[in-house]
Amino acid sequence: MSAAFDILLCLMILATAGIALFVRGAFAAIAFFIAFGNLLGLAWLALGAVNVALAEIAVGAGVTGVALILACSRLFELGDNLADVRTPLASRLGSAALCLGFTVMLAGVVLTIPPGDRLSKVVAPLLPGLGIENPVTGVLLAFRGYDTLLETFVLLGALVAAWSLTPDASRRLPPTTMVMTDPTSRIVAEAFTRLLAPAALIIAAYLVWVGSDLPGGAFQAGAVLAGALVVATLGGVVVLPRLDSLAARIALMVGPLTFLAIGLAGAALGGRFLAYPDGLEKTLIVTIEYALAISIAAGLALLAIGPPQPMPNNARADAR
Amino acid sequence: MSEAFMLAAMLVLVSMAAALLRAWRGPTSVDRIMAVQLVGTGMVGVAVALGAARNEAGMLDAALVATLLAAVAVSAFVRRPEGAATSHSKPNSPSLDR
Amino acid sequence: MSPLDLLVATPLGFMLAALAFGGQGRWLILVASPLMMSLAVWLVFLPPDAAHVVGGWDLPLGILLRGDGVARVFVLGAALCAALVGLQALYEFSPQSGGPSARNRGFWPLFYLMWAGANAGFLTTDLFNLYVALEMVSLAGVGLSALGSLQAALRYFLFALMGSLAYLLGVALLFANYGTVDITLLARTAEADAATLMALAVMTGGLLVKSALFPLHGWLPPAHAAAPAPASALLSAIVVKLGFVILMRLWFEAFATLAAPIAVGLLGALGAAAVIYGSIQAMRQRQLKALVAYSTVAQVGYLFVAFPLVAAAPSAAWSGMTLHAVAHMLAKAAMFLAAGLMLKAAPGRDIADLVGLARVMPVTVTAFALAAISLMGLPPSGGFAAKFMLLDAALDQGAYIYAAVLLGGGLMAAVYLFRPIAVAFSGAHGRAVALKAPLAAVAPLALAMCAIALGFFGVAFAELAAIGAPWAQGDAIGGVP
Amino acid sequence: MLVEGGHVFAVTGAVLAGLGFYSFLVKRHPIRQLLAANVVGAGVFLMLGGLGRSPGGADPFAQALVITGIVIAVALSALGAAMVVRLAACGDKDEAPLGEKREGP
Repeated sequence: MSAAFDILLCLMILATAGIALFVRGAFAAIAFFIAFGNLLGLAWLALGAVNVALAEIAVGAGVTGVALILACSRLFELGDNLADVRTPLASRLGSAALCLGFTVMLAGVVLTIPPGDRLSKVVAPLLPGLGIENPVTGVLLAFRGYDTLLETFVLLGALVAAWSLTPDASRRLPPTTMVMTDPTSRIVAEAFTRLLAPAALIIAAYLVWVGSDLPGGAFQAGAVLAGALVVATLGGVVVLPRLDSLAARIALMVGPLTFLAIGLAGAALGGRFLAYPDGLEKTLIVTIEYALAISIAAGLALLAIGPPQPMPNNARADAR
Repeated sequence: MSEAFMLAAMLVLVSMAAALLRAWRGPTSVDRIMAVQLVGTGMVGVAVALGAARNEAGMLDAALVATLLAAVAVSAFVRRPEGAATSHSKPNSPSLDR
Repeated sequence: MSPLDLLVATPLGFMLAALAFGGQGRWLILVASPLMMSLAVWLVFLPPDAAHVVGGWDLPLGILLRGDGVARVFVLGAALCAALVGLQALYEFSPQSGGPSARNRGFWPLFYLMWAGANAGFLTTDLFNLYVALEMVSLAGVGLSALGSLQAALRYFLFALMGSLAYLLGVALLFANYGTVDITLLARTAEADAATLMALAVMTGGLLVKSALFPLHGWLPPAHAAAPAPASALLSAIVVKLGFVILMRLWFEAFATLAAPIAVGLLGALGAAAVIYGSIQAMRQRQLKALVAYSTVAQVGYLFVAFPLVAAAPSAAWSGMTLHAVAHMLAKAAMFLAAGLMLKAAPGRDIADLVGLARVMPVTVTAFALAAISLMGLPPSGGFAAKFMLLDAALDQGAYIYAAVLLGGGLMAAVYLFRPIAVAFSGAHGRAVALKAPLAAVAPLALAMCAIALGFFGVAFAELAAIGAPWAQGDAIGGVP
Repeated sequence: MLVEGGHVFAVTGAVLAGLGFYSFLVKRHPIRQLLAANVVGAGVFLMLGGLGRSPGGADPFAQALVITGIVIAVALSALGAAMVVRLAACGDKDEAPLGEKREGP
């Protein structure tokens, strides 16, 4: 039964991906991309990787989907109808042959590798020393904390790069100019956000807290919070701060700064960079995770909503 | 018992496939949004069933998160830029069809 | 505390500080430049076996940082470039120089992010960590080139994205196959099975995009030509080199035993094609920065021409290859900075607009000419020493075609680089206007002089680059006993 | 046996990578290319996950790599989307590149 479930799930994943990639309409493509993300989340559950499933559901489908939808709406308003320019038949056939060969080879290669859990036997004996039980958190925050540290800076860098695209004039604007068209639906959105926000906050805090022992952690929690922030922003309940405002800077920097400072403190106290002193491992890991969750939430929300858009028809809206 | 939950998960998955078919056929954008929402709901169901089948509480957390975030995408779909001209689409109807 | 950690942690700290200080953050470079330079020098003088795992977590779980010869010379070269380019940017992105402040502010965090990412990449032996470092550098590179042309930046972004994904695909295959992503462990266990070969092929493909080897160079000329001068300098000096260093680590260390002569020969052939194609394109350009950008395409070619030479007999070609990479870093950074200054003074972007410029800004044009000397491979310069070592290795191995490419490439470089210099020195009545900032030419001049000076330290450089080199440890490369 | 050990997911991942790669080559609009890149990324991650599956559970190391990868992917996608929108808004012409700005007369 489980095998049949896996196969059906994989077929559905392939079908949604195919439609998302090749359907004509851009919005339909993104709709299917979101469904694809949901199904991927299920695939991770089926694989027993609940940590990844949480991240995929919240980040992959949620934040990426929102960023793409908003980009498409904005492009429509700018007169770009996302028309599909047909590449010449010969180049399509060539690409198809190339990619078919590549896929067959890759699939063949994948089948030569026996699936198996390679490192959990190495990870497991080290976890008691950290005082945590979730091996994924152990890998992310301790054994490969260096990767995670650098990755938080990638997130920050993407945000800076996105914001440095905006001309000075619209930098004064808050980062969203997207609202609901219909006043009634706006009331619904507001009420909904008031219900959602506290729930999201509680779930995020819970995910960080259980993250040291059960699936969860800073990224998942941050993504949940970001999702709530996005809904609240789109509903007009919250106005996200500008990137150069004090609030945004503090929220964005608290995570990377805490992580970096604790890493350097470990080195200064005679250990190694990013080594946790004996006995303090869990405390420090949870501290870093809470700080990271805040920064990730702020970063993902700002990225999903995008930098302020100077809309060409803003003037017309003012005149109305 | 776990087989029964697996069967349930499978059935929900099949219903999700039906929703996907609807999302593909359209014909209107509202159909598509609702169908994608149905896929999201189905995901919650499958996650719960899988969690029960495998006896893993973490999967319920995944279902919880999925429920919480189900509204994120749809609330982005129904958004228009502030002051947007409505020449491209009828008012109040998100333009999925293009 | 070890420079292996601090070389990454320090620029990250500066990135946060630059964000925190906003508009005033640009002055941080005055602290960052000397600090990073001293860290890089400290790295050079570490004991030869300097290496440690981050946080004390052993392989295969942890991440090994290692200061081998390659890391030392590239970190030092990158530090020199970034420190001087940063000082130049202090002028370029000052509020007085005009330009939107959002862009001026965006430069600094991305600059430090790139510096940290480059150092992280040079120092790590972990392939997944290299992926993260690669993304840091590419992201910063995209952000910086977007300060110039958004169109070119978007194209670069999409190229870079696919390159990273191909690389990541290889990392995934290797992890699934061996249960480790560490180069030193892979070097011991790697076998020539299907998964490994596929992984090596896709990773190489992805990294060739990142290092802009012909015919995957399409993103480079528009992005480099359109970006602000300090950004182009960093793109040519650092971004392209990181992809190359990872390729070196893959082909000569992790999979040294699998590097089949045919595959290495293919890279060499692509390199030779890049030298010829890039040089011809550079000759055809009318705009100065486009010429300099195509020169990068040609110069990257030399690095890959060296691949078969290193595979056949590493000791001589290895120092030539690394020296060429570092000399190009310095000379090209100098040239882009000088070109940026020249274009500010000239009435247009074309080479023809440079008429009479040598009279107006002699120091800047001198810097440009000195950098050109190193790029052409004229003595005495780093470029000359590098080309001499490579040529020596090629003739030794009887690889006459590569020797001809090396010589011909130098000749063509002389042709295309002489053109702007000749124009700048010609004509007494150009329409050029002198810049009000006489100190602005200091950074390009210093970089160009470093590139020249490198020629006098060829032997010392070769010894430094050979520290911990894979071929020096008794294992032969490329199946040569 | 093919079905038992996660190969199903790994092969699905491989096909996703191929599909995404093809779409990237034949679609010209940058938003569609962004979508394609995301699908390739998802395929790579799924390969990593599928090959890390064992009866006892999933490889924690592979899971951590995937989570890191997902966060990087979302950061880059959002940046890409912002760039596409900005490009459409200004047509790449509204502001002269900084490097070429001339000093006052």
